[in-house]
Amino acid sequence: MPTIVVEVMPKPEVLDPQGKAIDARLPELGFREFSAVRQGKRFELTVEGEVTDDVLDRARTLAAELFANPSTEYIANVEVAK
Amino acid sequence: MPTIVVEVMPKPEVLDPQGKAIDARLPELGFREFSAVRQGKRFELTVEGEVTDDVLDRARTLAAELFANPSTEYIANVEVAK
Amino acid sequence: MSEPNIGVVMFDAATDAASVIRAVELAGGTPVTLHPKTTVAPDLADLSVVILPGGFSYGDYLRAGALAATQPIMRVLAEAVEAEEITVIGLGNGFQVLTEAGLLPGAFVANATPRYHHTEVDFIIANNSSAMTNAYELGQQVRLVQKGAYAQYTATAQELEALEERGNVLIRAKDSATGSDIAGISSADGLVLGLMASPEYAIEEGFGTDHPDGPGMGVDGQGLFVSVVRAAGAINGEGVVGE
Amino acid sequence: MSKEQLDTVAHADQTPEAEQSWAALGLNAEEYQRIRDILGRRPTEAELAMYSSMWSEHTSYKSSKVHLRQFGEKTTDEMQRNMLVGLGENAGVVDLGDGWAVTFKVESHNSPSFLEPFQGAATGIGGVVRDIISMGARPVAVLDSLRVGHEDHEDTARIVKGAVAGVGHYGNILGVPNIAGEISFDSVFQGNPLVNAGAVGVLRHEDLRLAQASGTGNRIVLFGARTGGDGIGGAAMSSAAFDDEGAANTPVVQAGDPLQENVIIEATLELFAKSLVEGIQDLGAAGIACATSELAAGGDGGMHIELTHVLLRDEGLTAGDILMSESQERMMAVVTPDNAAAFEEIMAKYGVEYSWLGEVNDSGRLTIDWNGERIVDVDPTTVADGGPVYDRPYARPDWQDTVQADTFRASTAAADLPQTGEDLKAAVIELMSSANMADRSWITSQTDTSVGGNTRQAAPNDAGVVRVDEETGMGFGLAIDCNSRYVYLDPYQGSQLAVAESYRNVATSGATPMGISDGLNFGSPEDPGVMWQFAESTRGIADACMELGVPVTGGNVSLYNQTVDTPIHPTPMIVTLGRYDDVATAVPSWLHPAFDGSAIYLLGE
Ligand SMILES: Nc1ncnc2c1ncn2[C@@H]1O[C@H](COP(=O)(O)OP(=O)(O)O)[C@@H](O)[C@H]1O
Repeated sequence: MPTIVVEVMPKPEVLDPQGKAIDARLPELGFREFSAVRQGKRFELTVEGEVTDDVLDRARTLAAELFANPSTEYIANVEVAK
Repeated sequence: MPTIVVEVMPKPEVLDPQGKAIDARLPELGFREFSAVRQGKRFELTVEGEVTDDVLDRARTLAAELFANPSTEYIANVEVAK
Repeated sequence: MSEPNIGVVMFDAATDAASVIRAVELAGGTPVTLHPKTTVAPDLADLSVVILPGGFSYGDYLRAGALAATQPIMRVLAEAVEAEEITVIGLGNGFQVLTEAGLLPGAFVANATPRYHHTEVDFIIANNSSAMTNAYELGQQVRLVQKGAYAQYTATAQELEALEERGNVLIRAKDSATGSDIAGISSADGLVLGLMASPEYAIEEGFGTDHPDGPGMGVDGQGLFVSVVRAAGAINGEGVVGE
Repeated sequence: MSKEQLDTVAHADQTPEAEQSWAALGLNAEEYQRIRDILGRRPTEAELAMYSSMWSEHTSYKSSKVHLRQFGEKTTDEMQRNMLVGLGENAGVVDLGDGWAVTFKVESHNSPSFLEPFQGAATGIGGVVRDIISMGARPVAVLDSLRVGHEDHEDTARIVKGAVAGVGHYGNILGVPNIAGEISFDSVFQGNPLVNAGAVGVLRHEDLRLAQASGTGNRIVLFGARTGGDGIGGAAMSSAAFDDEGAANTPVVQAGDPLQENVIIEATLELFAKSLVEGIQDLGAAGIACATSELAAGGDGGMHIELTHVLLRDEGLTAGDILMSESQERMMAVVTPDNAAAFEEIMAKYGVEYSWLGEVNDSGRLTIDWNGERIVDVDPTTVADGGPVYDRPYARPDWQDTVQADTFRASTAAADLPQTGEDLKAAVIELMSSANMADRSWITSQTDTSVGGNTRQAAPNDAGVVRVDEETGMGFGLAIDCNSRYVYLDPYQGSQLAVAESYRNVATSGATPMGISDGLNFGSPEDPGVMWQFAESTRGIADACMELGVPVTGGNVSLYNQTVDTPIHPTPMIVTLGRYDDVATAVPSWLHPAFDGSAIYLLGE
């Protein structure tokens, strides 16, 4: 069955204590290639049947209404999984 | 600066209580298009400089060592953000 | 004066609900439990104050308070607030539900040290003319339990400015593990209030917070429930925001 | 055995010589033969799965039973007088007076916690809480005891942070306060940490429920979470030592869903309050296999189950998988036909899924069908109680003398004893900042100690204290303790010391000790040296209890805790529960500023 992927990230201007905590550990673990980490969420929606434009739109609505808190997060991506 | 996206999902056979609880809300909220939801994580790594194959490999290593718990999660995706 | 009815919404896994009910009773109110699937306003007919208790509504899955915010009762409450018929107070997780439902500005993010913390915190009453602070002195220091993993309040610069300007920051934390000193706020009209703390665990001597008189002797949370009952009964009409 | 070819009872009858993977399921040749003798044929794959998990060390206590008997034998009538339910049930039940009773228990979750510390510890709390609910009690407190590797080892942080967070996560969402626990660091636990979780429940005498399926015609229902592939073979795995690679075979990690359990607790307590269930059993190790055989064995002895009625999370599971699955947050109940509708109403009210699986009968057999074909036909008592019992050889190991000879005085350390005040101060600071003595608030702040509103004392006190009766203030205090090194040095005396410490922590907090529960964590019973530790330790516990006049009300045994052939230090964790007429009389174990000016006395020699 097809899957729609919805991705949500903390807004750049909002504190991301989880990303920051990971950030702080990177040099200690020897990862100096990356200067910052941010942590968000990825949702996979299983679709019964075909993914029409309508269904994709519904996924966008769901993302906006439920998956992202608009005051701290934005929707980074909504797409049909490859 | 370029960004590498790392995505981690709960393994299909492992219970995902978060996804399950969201799932249970969908019909009442009027979203009947989606038959299942699973919730995972998305990380964004900021790279200083160019994203060479080596850097991408390091991101894969980081994902395996820190971002994904191999007993419950798998790495769904590692790629350079568009 | 009959004991005023206070609504308490019973979200799944709202683990503090039982203690909130007790606290309301001890403060002289009559708790009335409300089912989250309630869609009919008449259930609220004889209620002037409803409390959203804390805990882990719906496991805090997705985001703290997010799934509770989608429950049918939240729409009913929003409409009643809109009609200025009711005061809604969120304690702990209940505060998170209110921000998720858009009834209060701002949002909650992970604590500065991202993990669950259960600690006792000293708070300062910054405004004592609200439905949850009218029984306290201005500037009074109160010690309450504060808990949660996503208990750090955050809002945009404009929202913060507005809160401060209007005196809607009601309670401040002196030294909170969350990373934010804003603990209690209200909406501009004073009808929606939130407190990121659990006053219901400081209402009974011996089972309260630490106190100079001895371990567990702190009962500073009583004032909050007395304030709520007063607001509900309008015993103390003057100074209660939203009257 | 292919998935297409269902191994039915009829098929098993016709194919006596079929190869069966009994060894991979943790059975030995004699045990397999014993199953064949009991059945008079070879077992079906499903039956084999059932027997193997029910006869595993973890579930059957086959190596420990002979030693555990003395807990009953060394208990006098006088010691028993407050026991409403004794050894052998899910958990012991102690009378608190005024119609109140309390039940408490610790369970090990060691091997799952090594694989996945967060989920392992979380489901440890979830499992022991379901044990408590299935006695008819409301869970009012949880506790945990942890043994992890050396603080400087690179893997220790993973284990300790994961386990602490997992204990907190599950208990916090349940809304049950965490009131006691302990942790210690030692490299002997590096590859085999111990995560034991405990729970306490209170009930009115009339609400007591036991795991029994009686009453022909009564219906069997499974409610709570759906069944998935979680932890299949977990019971057999907890009875196998880890090899160098970690786990021998890695089952699907059981993930906990405390939200689901929170709802189940409320729904189950309402079932009890309305007297809608005749018997109930939580699903833990060996899942449905365990629950059906124990319920049937505890009752009139007959039960029929339609396995196809089980609600699944994963449609690809085989019948054997479904029988063995250790999916969390499930309960099985026996309901009279008259109460079925009322039962369904409560499930609907709480939004809990359920399915009717079958019924109690008087056949004396447990029969299980899958798609209309019989895959299990056994005498349930042979599964639940008919496993082998081993009186394993034991002997004091040679190295015990060496270990005991290595005393502090005999070592060169004596020469380095602090001489000056400065030295002493430095020594005290070094001691107090060592991993095993340092402040525990980074752990205790991750659990909710106050939820429920009845916590009189939690960390940093020696005993956690909870009020049971709001009117009178009556309540209980409890502590969990064990110094694994003492038990290693001398299992008999070390275990007595563990009982004494736990008892003391409760008694000095002002409670009257009423009973103890033990969590016995040891290495492989096939090692005579370990078996000697076990024999000595249980003897020590039983003797100490007799001396102190408190009964052992229940406990848990976890064996095979070792990496290759290095066993852990023997660790009998002892929980003592005591009663207060009024918890207001509880004595804290720290110097609160309010006590300034009080005199300090040292009692004892
Ligand atoms: N893993 C744990 N979970 C819950 N509570 C714990 C844990 N470890 C320690 N505690 C609590 O922290 C306090 C101090 O523990 P500990 O240092 O073991 O005390 P002591 O050495 O006096 O027995 C006690 O109240 C104990 O119950």
